[in-house]
Amino acid sequence: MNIMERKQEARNPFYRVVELTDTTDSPDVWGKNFPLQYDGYIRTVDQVRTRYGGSEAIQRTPTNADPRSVVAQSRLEEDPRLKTMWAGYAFAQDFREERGHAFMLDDQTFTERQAVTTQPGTCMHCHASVYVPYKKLGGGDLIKGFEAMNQMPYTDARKLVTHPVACIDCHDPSTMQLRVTRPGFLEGIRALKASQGVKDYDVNAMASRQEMRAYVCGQCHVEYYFKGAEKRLTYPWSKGLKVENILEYYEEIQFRDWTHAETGAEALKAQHPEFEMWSQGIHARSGVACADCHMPYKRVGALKISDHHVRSPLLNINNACQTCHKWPEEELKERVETIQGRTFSLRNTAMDALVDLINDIKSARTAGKSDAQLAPARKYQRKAQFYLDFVEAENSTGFHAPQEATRILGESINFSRLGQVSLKK
Amino acid sequence: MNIMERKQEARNPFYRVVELTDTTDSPDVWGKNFPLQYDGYIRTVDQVRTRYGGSEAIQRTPTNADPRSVVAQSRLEEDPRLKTMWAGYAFAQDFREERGHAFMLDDQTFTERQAVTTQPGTCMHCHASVYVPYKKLGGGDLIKGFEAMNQMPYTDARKLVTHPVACIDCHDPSTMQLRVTRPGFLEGIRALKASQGVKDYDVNAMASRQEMRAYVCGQCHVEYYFKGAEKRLTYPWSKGLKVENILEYYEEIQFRDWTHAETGAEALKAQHPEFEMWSQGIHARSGVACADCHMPYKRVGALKISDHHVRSPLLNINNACQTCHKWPEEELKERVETIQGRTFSLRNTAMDALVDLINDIKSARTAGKSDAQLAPARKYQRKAQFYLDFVEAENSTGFHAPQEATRILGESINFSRLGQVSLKK
Amino acid sequence: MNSGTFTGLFLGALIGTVVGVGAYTFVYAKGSSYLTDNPAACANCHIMNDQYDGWVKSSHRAVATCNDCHTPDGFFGKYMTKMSNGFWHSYAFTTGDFHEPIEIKQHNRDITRQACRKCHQDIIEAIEGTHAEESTLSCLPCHGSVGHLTR
Ligand code: HEC
Ligand code: HEC
Ligand code: HEC
Ligand code: HEC
Ligand code: HEC
Ligand code: HEC
Ligand code: HEC
Ligand code: HEC
Ligand code: HEC
Ligand code: HEC
Ligand code: HEC
Ligand code: HEC
Ligand code: HEC
Ligand code: HEC
Ligand SMILES: [Ca+2]
Ligand SMILES: [Ca+2]
Repeated sequence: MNIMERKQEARNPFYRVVELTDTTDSPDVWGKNFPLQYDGYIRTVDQVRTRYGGSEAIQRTPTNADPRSVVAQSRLEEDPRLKTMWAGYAFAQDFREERGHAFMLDDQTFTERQAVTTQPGTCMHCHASVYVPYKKLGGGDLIKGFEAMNQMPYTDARKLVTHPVACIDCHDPSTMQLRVTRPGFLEGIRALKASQGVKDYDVNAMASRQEMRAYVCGQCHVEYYFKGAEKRLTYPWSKGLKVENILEYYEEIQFRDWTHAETGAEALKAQHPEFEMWSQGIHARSGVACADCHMPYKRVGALKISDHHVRSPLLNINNACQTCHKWPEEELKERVETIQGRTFSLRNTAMDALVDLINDIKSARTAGKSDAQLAPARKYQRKAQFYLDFVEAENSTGFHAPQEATRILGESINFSRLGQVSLKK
Repeated sequence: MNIMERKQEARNPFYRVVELTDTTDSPDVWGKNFPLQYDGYIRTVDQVRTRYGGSEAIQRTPTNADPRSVVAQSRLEEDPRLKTMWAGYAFAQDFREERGHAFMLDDQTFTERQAVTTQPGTCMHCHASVYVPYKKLGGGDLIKGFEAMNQMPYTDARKLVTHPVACIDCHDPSTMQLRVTRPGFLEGIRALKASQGVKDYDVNAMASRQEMRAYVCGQCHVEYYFKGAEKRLTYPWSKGLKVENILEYYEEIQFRDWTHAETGAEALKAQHPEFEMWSQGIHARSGVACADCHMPYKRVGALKISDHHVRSPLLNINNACQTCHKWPEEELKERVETIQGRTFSLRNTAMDALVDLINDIKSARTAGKSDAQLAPARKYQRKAQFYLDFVEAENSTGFHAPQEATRILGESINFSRLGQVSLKK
Repeated sequence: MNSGTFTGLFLGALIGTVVGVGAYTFVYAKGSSYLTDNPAACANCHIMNDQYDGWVKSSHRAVATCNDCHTPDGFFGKYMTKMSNGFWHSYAFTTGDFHEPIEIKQHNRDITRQACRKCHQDIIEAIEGTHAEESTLSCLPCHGSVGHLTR
């Protein structure tokens, strides 16, 4: 490209070649107006591994049940202790490293977890472009559609969606501004703000632009559960975002995800609490949003656009980090890996502790101890499991909140070992 | 002051009113040439408390044994668990919050720890201006003098010193540049560098100016022990500065500080490893030295000088932090206290775990278990104690290396609880 | 300005023929801006906008221009630096082949390090004291953002 073109660009951000409405859900149509963002968006199919993140493309021979020819590596094979930790739960069947957005719908549809349980339509909330389908189903009412889909069987709901997360899930087609389209977050953040004394919080009306740069991600990258018979997707935030607050929430409603097959403990599974962990870290505190690191501005000619190739920032350190940190790329990578290394080593200590507890409860059980006698140990397992999982399931391996991650692991270790002690009494 | 005078001051920052030689140890003499630094230096008598640091001035009625009319608060009264942790060791007798440099000599001379044990002259290394006394005693040879004083009884050595740390301990009187005068550090850093493949490291010849801004503090703010019958002050760094490296060092030479009175465990006491912890933190990694935060530049008229009122940076946030961090003072204070709060809460969990282990070993002992049966539990106590103490004795309450501090505490918890489990076998 | 453009052209053409990018680059990309002391000129390159916008908000906007901090003392050194930066940056700009975000090269960082002393010799007299050239403090760890709050 020559200098002429460079100077041109500066003046023409984009051409409106098509009209976008609130029902335009195909990203390729949006792509006609915004080819640069679209180019990035479709590149989320790339699979590159980093030390602890990214993902590895594993070839497989497609079957009728699962037509995928490429998947991400199995976490269960990488660390078999996870099977013991989740014994009796679908996750012990199939759990893989997560990969780019392009795969979200297929990976959910074809995970073996679907084979061992029947899931509700609720799942769709975070794995498909549901904004248009929700509104159709609700006769124009987003929430009604959400409630309706939650109560369908997964397979029926699956027929109503076509795309993974798409432009319309994060953008208002008329202004291109960010907006939250997910009922789970709309309600979750309202409950959180209420607990902080802010009444009737309406995120789309009241959040700042910078906050929105994290909230659009918080629509999905959060801990969740299905509430009641209506299987309503709920984010357990009404007491706060710390692991202590969330556990307290679950204790209060006596919730359990599953009963542990080997110990009979009523266990809780934490899932990708990126938003919760990030909110405890120094970056959130400094006003640095998810998009700043995972969708950093990149220069295309004279234009600066948000890189829609959402991925590990370690694959894009210069744009993701060096705008704020003037250290060399290698140094920044090492800083991250030092943090992740500490998290990972303590996570392993915590994992061993939990497995020891599970084995001890197992043998105590076979040795004929009564439920009453096992009760304290099971309670400890429930806590230890949730705390450990809160870090294990959080996908930055501690980076989003380094000290908080190791603090939580320290408490988890305490619970596991106390459980063992309680059995010896 | 008018511009004329300002200009004056600027052109000659100080007037050489007296000649300083390598035997001038009185700070007030140096103060004649450097009144601004001297003014700061003498202000280290101030006692102000921060949330976790600083110190509180506690009045007391002087006695012959201890003529001090003001001391710092007792840490043993603040947290009686410390007495259990150190049972049988002098620290269980008297352990106080540390305060400003001005008090170092008195506090060492009159601590009740002196009453319950007879200490060697080695102690003087870090509580008095020993540079001139060492050289006198060694007939001009610093190391000889050091070796001689180490082997004296404390009371005899005490007679050879007059000042707390003084100008000459950190400065070359002819150039005013920084220099390391402490044999403990000269030898410790050489051993450390050797382990990294650097031969015959001579700190005063080879360290950069910025490194010296931390090394002069590392002369004393470090973990140490007295080696062999010669009571040679030694910094256990030949395997590295991490807690794992240091414990490995002590295991290899089978060192113990004391035998725990209630359990019979051969225990280790960690002492103020500020230098070691700082070296694991993000600030050290970013080239930020102790002096940058604890002796920040301050503006005096047309000059800026290093604030020789060495103290908690939280009492001086504006100069200590805000040149690098543009956050408001309140916000910076809260950031530190958030980090310290996490450290402190996990430290308490670790403390309870250790106390539980100690009690269990005690009862197992009275129940008549053999030394062989108690051996594993005692080994765990030794480790747990050292890891916990490494954070407890480190005076930043985790700030110098937040994630490392909680990682270490997590491991400590694991050791304590495993010790309890081992007894139940 | 004219003489600047001329020298620029001359230098541009000279090196240009060697590296294959003609004087066209230098002139068109306004590499000659390097030869002026007007900060706005630096911003002729959008790529310099961040620094320019930062400088306008900085404590130095009223007291130091880009060149005060980015060129050494003395006419000769000053213009040699301007020309080599001017040419190479024009070259980089045209080919778009440079690290982003822009990283200051050691040579230019040293110039900037020294630049502080041009104006602040007095206030640092005490802290620099008797220190030899090689052990003088770098101001940048603490004051790196005074020119333009880029980082
Ligand atoms: C300051 C930069 C920063 C911010 C802000 C940030 N992250 Fe991250 N994130 C990272 C880094 C670094 C990693 C580790 C990547 C790796 O291990 O390859 C990561 C990892 C992840 C991963 C796993 C990626 C992978 O490659 O497996 C997800 C998912 C994620 N972050 C989501 C979020 C969300 C959601 C938010 C906001 C709530 C957020 N991040 C905020 C830097 C950031
Ligand atoms: C509609 C739900 C949804 C939204 C909104 C969403 N994500 Fe994701 N994200 C997912 C799912 C599901 C996956 C995993 C896909 C898979 O593994 O098939 C994922 C994966 C990722 C990964 C992992 C990529 C890898 O290589 O491992 C990153 C990083 C990430 N998201 C960041 C973000 C950021 C940043 C935002 C906001 C700008 C965001 N996500 C918004 C659902 C969402
Ligand atoms: C609240 C949002 C949300 C809901 C609801 C949700 N997911 Fe996900 N899912 C995510 C995010 C974010 C990721 C990527 C991060 C990760 O894998 O930890 C993900 C990753 C996955 C993956 C790829 C990684 C793996 O675990 O193998 C599968 C498969 C998956 N989800 C299946 C499901 C199923 C089945 C359901 C319903 C029972 C469901 N998801 C409900 C947000 C959600
Ligand atoms: C997971 C959320 C998400 C999805 C999906 C998404 N975007 Fe974005 N988009 C963002 C964020 C975050 C920004 C930054 C907005 C801001 O800073 O206000 C952004 C910004 C933009 C902008 C403004 C210019 C820029 O680059 O900053 C355009 C145009 C845009 N997106 C187009 C698209 C198109 C086209 C698609 C679909 C192909 C799409 N987006 C999909 C999150 C998303
Ligand atoms: C928009 C600005 C911004 C971006 C982008 C950003 N950071 Fe930071 N980072 C900060 C701020 C602010 C702090 C807090 C310290 C401070 O106030 O200077 C910080 C702190 C850190 C720390 C020290 C905290 C700790 O826990 O040790 C590390 C390491 C770090 N960032 C790495 C990264 C990496 C890696 C990336 C890219 C993936 C990144 N940052 C992206 C602004 C940013
Ligand atoms: C980045 C700034 C920073 C650096 C660098 C730093 N410290 Fe600190 N230090 C602190 C803060 C903040 C505290 C906590 C003070 C408090 O709790 O009141 C602290 C606490 C301390 C304390 C206890 C002070 C008290 O008031 O009780 C000592 C002693 C100490 N540091 C010594 C050192 C030494 C020695 C080094 C270098 C090896 C060092 N520090 C490096 C910021 C720093
Ligand atoms: C000769 C030994 C020695 C040297 C050198 C030394 N210290 Fe200390 N420092 C001490 C002792 C001993 C105390 C405790 C005095 C007491 O409690 O009576 C102390 C106390 C402190 C405190 C605690 C003040 C408070 O209010 O709690 C800080 C902060 C501190 N030193 C920082 C530093 C820094 C920074 C340096 C280097 C610039 C340094 N020290 C050099 C021995 C030393
Ligand atoms: C390697 C250097 C070093 C040596 C050797 C040393 N100290 Fe200290 N001492 C310090 C530092 C640094 C502090 C301040 C930090 C702290 O209190 O944790 C301190 C604090 C103290 C204090 C005040 C706080 C408290 O513990 O009550 C007393 C008393 C003390 N030392 C006594 C002694 C005695 C007695 C000896 C000899 C057995 C000794 N010191 C040897 C460095 C040293
Ligand atoms: C515990 C160590 C320590 C002690 C004791 C000490 N200084 Fe310093 N001094 C420093 C450090 C660190 C610097 C910064 C040196 C540098 O940046 O190269 C410094 C700098 C100086 C400077 C250079 C100008 C400046 O302010 O930066 C003078 C003059 C000075 N000190 C005088 C004194 C005098 C007089 C005394 C005694 C009353 C004294 N110092 C005691 C550590 C110390
Ligand atoms: C000479 C520069 C400098 C000084 C002085 C300094 N810092 Fe920092 N600080 C940094 C750098 C560099 C980082 C690492 C992040 C980055 O690269 O921006 C950092 C990181 C931090 C972080 C994030 C790390 C974490 O663990 O969360 C906090 C908090 C912080 N500093 C607080 C302070 C406080 C409080 C003080 C004063 C007592 C201080 N800093 C003094 C340069 C400095
Ligand atoms: C012709 C367009 C253009 C103009 C006009 C321009 N710059 Fe630059 N500048 C660049 C580009 C492109 C780079 C990146 C060069 C690289 O990194 O290789 C750069 C890099 C720099 C750097 C840091 C990189 C290095 O080589 O150290 C400095 C400092 C700088 N410019 C200062 C200035 C000043 C001062 C002016 C005005 C007198 C100016 N620039 C005008 C295009 C320009
Ligand atoms: C052309 C002369 C000049 C140059 C070059 C210069 N300064 Fe300054 N600087 C000044 C003047 C004049 C002031 C006072 C301005 C005011 O008070 O607003 C000042 C103010 C400052 C201040 C106090 C205001 C603030 O931003 O905190 C600092 C710090 C400073 N300069 C550091 C530097 C550093 C570091 C450099 C080199 C990177 C530098 N200066 C280069 C002239 C200069
Ligand atoms: C370790 C951090 C640090 C370094 C390195 C440093 N400074 Fe400073 N500087 C400060 C602090 C802190 C102040 C504020 C002093 C005050 O206001 O009391 C300051 C103040 C100043 C001021 C006066 C600001 C005002 O309020 O007018 C100038 C000018 C200045 N510095 C220039 C420099 C120059 C030039 C260098 C390099 C030779 C330098 N500084 C190196 C920390 C530093
Ligand atoms: C008061 C001094 C000062 C002034 C005025 C100044 N700069 Fe800088 N400049 C710096 C310093 C300091 C750095 C950072 C050097 C480093 O990071 O080591 C820098 C770095 C840069 C860089 C490299 C990229 C970056 O941001 O680190 C560019 C480009 C640059 N300056 C351009 C300019 C331009 C264009 C102007 C005028 C609009 C300007 N500077 C004015 C001091 C100054
Ligand atoms: Ca991944
Ligand atoms: Ca103190």
